[in-house]
Amino acid sequence: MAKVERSLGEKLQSLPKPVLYTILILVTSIPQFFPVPVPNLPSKSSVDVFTILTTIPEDKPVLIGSDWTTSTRGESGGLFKAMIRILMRRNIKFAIYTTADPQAPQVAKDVIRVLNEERRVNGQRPYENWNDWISIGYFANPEGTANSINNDVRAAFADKRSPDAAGAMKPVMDSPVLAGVRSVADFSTLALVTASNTSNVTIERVTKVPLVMMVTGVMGPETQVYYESGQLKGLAIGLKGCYDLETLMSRQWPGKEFVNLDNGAKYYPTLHLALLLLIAAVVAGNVGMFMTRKRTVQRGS
Amino acid sequence: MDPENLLKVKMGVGVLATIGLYSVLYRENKFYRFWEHMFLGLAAGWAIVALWTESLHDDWYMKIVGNGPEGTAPSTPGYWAYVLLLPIGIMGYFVFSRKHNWLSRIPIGIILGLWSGQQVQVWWNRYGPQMADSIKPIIPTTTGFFRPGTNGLDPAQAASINSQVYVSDAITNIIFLITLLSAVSYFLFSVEMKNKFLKNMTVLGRMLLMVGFGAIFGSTVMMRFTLLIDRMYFIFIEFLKNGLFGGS
Amino acid sequence: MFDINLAPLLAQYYVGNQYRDTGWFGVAFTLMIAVFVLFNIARAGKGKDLYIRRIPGLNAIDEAVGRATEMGRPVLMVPGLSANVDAIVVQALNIFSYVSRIAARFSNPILLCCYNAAIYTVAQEMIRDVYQQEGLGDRFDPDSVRFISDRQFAFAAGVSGLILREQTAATFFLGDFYAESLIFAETANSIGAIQVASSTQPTQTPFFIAACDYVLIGDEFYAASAYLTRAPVLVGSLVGQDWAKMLMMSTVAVGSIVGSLMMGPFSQRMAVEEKVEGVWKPTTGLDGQPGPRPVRMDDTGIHILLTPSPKGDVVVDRPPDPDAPVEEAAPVGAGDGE
Amino acid sequence: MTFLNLLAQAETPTGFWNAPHGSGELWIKIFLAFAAGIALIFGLMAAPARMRRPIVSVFTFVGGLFYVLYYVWPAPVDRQPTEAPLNAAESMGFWLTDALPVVAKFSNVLSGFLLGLGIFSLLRVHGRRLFKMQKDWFFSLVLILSIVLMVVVGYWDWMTRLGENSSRLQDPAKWTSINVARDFVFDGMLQQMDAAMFSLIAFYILSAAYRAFRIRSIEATILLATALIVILSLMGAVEYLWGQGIASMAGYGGDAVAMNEANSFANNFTLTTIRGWIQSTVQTPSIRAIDWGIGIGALAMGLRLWLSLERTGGSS
Repeated sequence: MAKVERSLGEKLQSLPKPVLYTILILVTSIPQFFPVPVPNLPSKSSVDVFTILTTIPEDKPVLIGSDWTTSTRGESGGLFKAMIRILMRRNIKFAIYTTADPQAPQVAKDVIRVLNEERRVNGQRPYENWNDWISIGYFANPEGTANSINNDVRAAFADKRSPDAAGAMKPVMDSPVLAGVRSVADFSTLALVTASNTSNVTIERVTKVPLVMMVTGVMGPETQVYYESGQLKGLAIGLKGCYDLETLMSRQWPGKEFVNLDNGAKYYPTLHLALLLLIAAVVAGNVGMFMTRKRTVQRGS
Repeated sequence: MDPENLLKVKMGVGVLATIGLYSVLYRENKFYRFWEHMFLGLAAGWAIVALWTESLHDDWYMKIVGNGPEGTAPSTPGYWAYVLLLPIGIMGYFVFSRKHNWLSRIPIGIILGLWSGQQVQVWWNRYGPQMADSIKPIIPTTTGFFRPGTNGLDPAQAASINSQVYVSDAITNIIFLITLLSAVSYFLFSVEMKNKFLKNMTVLGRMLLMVGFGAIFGSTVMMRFTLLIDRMYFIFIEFLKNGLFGGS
Repeated sequence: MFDINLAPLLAQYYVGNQYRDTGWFGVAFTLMIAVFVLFNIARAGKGKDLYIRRIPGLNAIDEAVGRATEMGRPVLMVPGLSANVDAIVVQALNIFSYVSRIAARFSNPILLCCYNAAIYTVAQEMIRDVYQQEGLGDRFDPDSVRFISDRQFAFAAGVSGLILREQTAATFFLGDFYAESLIFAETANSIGAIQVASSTQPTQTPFFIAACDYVLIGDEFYAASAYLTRAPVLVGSLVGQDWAKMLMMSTVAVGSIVGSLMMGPFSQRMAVEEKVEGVWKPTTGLDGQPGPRPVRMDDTGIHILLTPSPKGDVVVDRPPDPDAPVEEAAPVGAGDGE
Repeated sequence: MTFLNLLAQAETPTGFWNAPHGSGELWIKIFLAFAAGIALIFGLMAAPARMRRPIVSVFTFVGGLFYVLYYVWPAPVDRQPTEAPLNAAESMGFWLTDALPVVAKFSNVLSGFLLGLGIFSLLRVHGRRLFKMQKDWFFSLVLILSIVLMVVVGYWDWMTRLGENSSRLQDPAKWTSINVARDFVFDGMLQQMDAAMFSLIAFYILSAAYRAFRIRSIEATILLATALIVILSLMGAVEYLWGQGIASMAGYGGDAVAMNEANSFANNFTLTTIRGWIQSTVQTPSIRAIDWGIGIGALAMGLRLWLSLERTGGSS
C-alpha cells in the first residue's frame, strides 16, 4: 500500500498501540531493579485507619474481612500486610472471614505464615493460629452473611470449624480469639480488605460495629462516599493508602527489628513513571490534534 | 522433583501463561487461543469442584445429614427439608424441553423473589445515611471567609472554630448540593424540561457528572498500573532475578 | 427542636427494633416509594399517556444491528457479571430481547455470553421466546446463547477471544460490569465494532465513556426497556421512580435550608438540649462544661428523622424457652484437643 | 421452634423438622421429601397452560415475602438465646430472625444446582467442534482436558483434606503429590492467569486514554482536567514538590510542614487539599446521584419482579 507522508501532528495523534504497549512494559519493569525512596504526605482517610488500628483496645479482638486473592495482591496484599503487622505488634487477636472468593482464606493464611517467619527472624513471638488469630473461612453468600453477622454473629459462625492448637477440629467459636464474643459489637472494629464490592454489601448490612476499610484504587471513589458520610471510620485506598500506612508505621516503629516498608515502597516509585507515561501520551495526543487543526486553518485562510 | 525446582517450574508456567495472554495485545493468535481455552477449562473445572466443596457440601448436604460429634461440638441433627431444594433446582433443566421449558422459571423465580425482597430490606440502610449526610449548612454562621487552621490552639478555641460555618464552607456545601440536585435531576426521565432553568440544570448535571467520572478515572488508573507493576515484579524480579538467576 | 418519636405512642418494648426511636421513618420512606411506583403503574395501566425523555444511546440500537446485518457479522451481547440472576440481569435481557428481535427479523447471527449458569438459563429461555414470537423458532440456535465462565477474568479472556475471532460488528455490554469493562470495550473498539454500553457500577462508566460509542449513564439503563417498549407497567414505574427521586431531592433541599436557618444566619444559635440514645439531655458547651453549645446539623428535626438513635439499655424479660438449647459457657483457652 | 435452630453449641432437640445424624429415620424423611419433590415436578408438568404464570408468580412472591416481612415485622428487642417469645407477634419475629441465616443460603444453593446447564452449554459447543474436527478443534480439546484435569485434581485434593487432615495439610511440608498437583494447577496456573488478565487492563487504559482524552468538547475537557489533577495528586513526589512550592510562595522557605503548623491560608492549595475538595464536593455527590437513581431503579424493578407485574421474557 502506498505510504502517504504524514505530518508530525498526525503521527502524534495516531501512535500505533504496540509502540505504546511496549513503552509501558519497559516503564513498569526496568525501574523495579533500581528502587528509590519517594517522599509522601499521608492522606487524611489513611491516617484515620492508622490511628484506629493503633488506638483500639488490646483486649478486644478485631474482625477482619479478607476479600482479595492473588490477582490483586499488588494493592490489597500490601494493605493487608500493613494491617496485620500493626495488629501483631500490638498483640491484638484477630479473626479472618471472607465472602468474596473461596481462595481468599488460603491467601490470607499464606501472608500470615510469611509475616510470622519475618517475626521469628526479628526475634518476636510468632502469632499462633487458634490462640492469637483464627481463620473462620469462606461464606458463599455475601449479603446473607453480612446480615447474619450483624444479626447474630454466633449463629453466623456456628457451623464453621478450625483446627485448634493441638490440631483437633473445633467450632471456631471455641477459640480463645472469639471467647466472650456474644455479638458483633464485641469486636473492637470490623476491618475489611476488599478488591470487590463486598464493601457496599458490608456497609449496607453491618451497623453494630465500627467499620474500617482498605480498598483497591477502583473501589476508592465509590467507598469514599461512605467515608465522607461517616459510615466508615477510616479508609485506605490503593497503593497510595498502602504507602501511607507504611510511611506512618515507619514513623511509629523506627526500630531495625520492624519491617515497615513493603509493597508500597516497592511499587510506588514505578507507579510514578507509569502515570507520567499516561500523562505524556494524553498530552502528545492533544498537541498533535492542535497542530493538525492549525494547519487546516492555515490552508483555509 | 525437589521443591526448589518445582517452585521455579510453577513460576515459569505462570510467566508463560502471562505472556500468552498478553500476546493478544498484538493480535489474536494461536498462542493466546491456547491459554484462553486452558483458562476457560480450568475455570469451569474449578467451578464444578468449588460448587460442591465450597458451597453445596456445607450449606446444603451437611445441613441435610447433620454432623457427628466433633471436638466440643455435640452432633447436630439433619434437617431433611433442605432436600426439597434439589427438585426445585432440577426444574431448571427443563429449559431445553419444548413443552415444559416454563418449569425452568420456577427456580429462577424464587431466586429473583429472594433478591427483590432483599432490595426492599437494604434500601434504607444504604440510602438513608446518604440523605442524612447530604443535608449540609448552606448559610454561614460567621462573616469569616476561610476556616483558619487549628494547629496548636487549645481545645476550646479549636472547638469553637470547628463549630462555625465559614463563608467558604457554605459555598462548598452549596456547590455540593447543586451537584447532587442537578445530577439527580439529569436522571429524571418523565419530566419534560420545557422550563429553561430545568434544562440548564440537567445540562449542568451532566457536566458535573463528568467531573466525578474524571476523578474516578484518575484514581482507578493507580490500581490498574499497580497490578501491572506487580505482574512485572513477578516476571522480572521474582522469577528471573531471584528465581532463575538465584537470589540477590 | 421537636421530638419525632412514635415509640411512646406505641408500647415501648414491643414496637420492634427497627421502629424504635425514629427508626419507623426509614420503613415509612421505603414503603412510600413502593406506593409511588405501584400507584403510577396503576395510573399508566389506565391508558394514561406518560412522557419519557429521549435517551440517545438507545436510538443507536437499531443502527448498530442494521450495520451488523450489512456486514453479515454477529451481534454480541453481555448481560453483565452479576453473581446470580437479579433485576439487573433481567433488565439487560429485556433490552437484549429487543435487540435480538431486530436481529432475528434480519436473520442476523447473535451471540449472548453469560457469566453464570442461572443467567444462562434465563437467557436461553427469553431469547428462544423472542424467536418463537417472531415465528422463527427453527432459526434459533441454542448455541448462540452461551455460558462462558463464572470466573471474572476467564470470562473476560473468553469473551474478548470471541469478539476477535467472530469479528463482531456490534457489541452490547449492559448490566453489572467491573474491572473487565475496559477489556471488552477496548477489544471491541480495536476491531471497529459499534458499542452500546452501560454499567450499574458508577466506577466503570468513565471507561465505557472513553471506549464506547454510546453509553447509558446510571439508571438510564433502568429507563431503557420502558423507553423501548413503552409498556404501561414500565413507563408507570419510571414515573414513580422519578417521584421517588424528587422526594429524596426535596428531603435534602428542605433539610439543608431549614437546618441552616436553625444554625442561624451569620450568628450561631445555641442549643440547650440534644438527643442522645432516644432521650433529650442537656448539652455540654464547647468548653466541656454543662451549658449551651452551638446548634449542629444533627440537632435538626429532619436529621433526627433520618438517623435513629434508639435507647441502648432496653431490657425485656421473657419466660425461658422450654426447648431452647442450653448455652454452655464456651470453653476459654486452648481446648483440650482429644 | 426447633426448626432452624442452628446454634451448634448444645445438643439440639429433634422433632418433626429434623432427625438425629445418621439415623434411619432421617434417611426415610429425606427420601420421602425428595419423592414428594419429584411428585411436585410431575404435578406441575400436568398443570394447564393458563396456570403457569400464576404458579411461577406464587413461587416468586413467597421468595420475596420473607425479606419484606423480615424488614417490616417488629424485630424482637433485646432477645436472649434462651428466651421464649411473649406473644404470637413476637414468636413470628423470633422465627424470622432464626430463619434469616437459612434463607440467606437458598439462592446460592439453587443457582448452584443450575451449574450443570452451564457446563452442558460449554461441552456442547466444544464437544461438537471436537468431534466434527471443525476449525480450532484442538483448542476445544485443550478446554475439555483442562476441565477434566481440574475436576480430578480438585476433588481428589479435597478428599485428602477432609476431617483431621485439614489441619495437618495446612503446612505445605506435609503435602502429598496430589496436594502439590492441585497447588500447581490452581495457584500456579489459574490464579496466575487471573492476575495476568487483570493486569492487562493497564495497557487498555493507556490506549483508551490516549485515544479518547482529546480536548474536543467541554465535557471531554472537564473529564480530562479532573482526571489529571487526581493522577498528579496520587504521585507522592509531585504532591510533595507542589507542597514545597506553595510553601515557598507563601514564605515558609519551602517547608510544607511548617506552613501547615502555622495554619497558613496557603494550605488550601496543596494538591491533596484540592483533590480532597474535588472528591468530597463534586465527585461524592455526583456518584451519589447515580447511586440514588440506580438504587431506586433496583427497588422499583424488585417490586415489579416480586409482584410479577412485568412479563419477563421477550414479550413486547
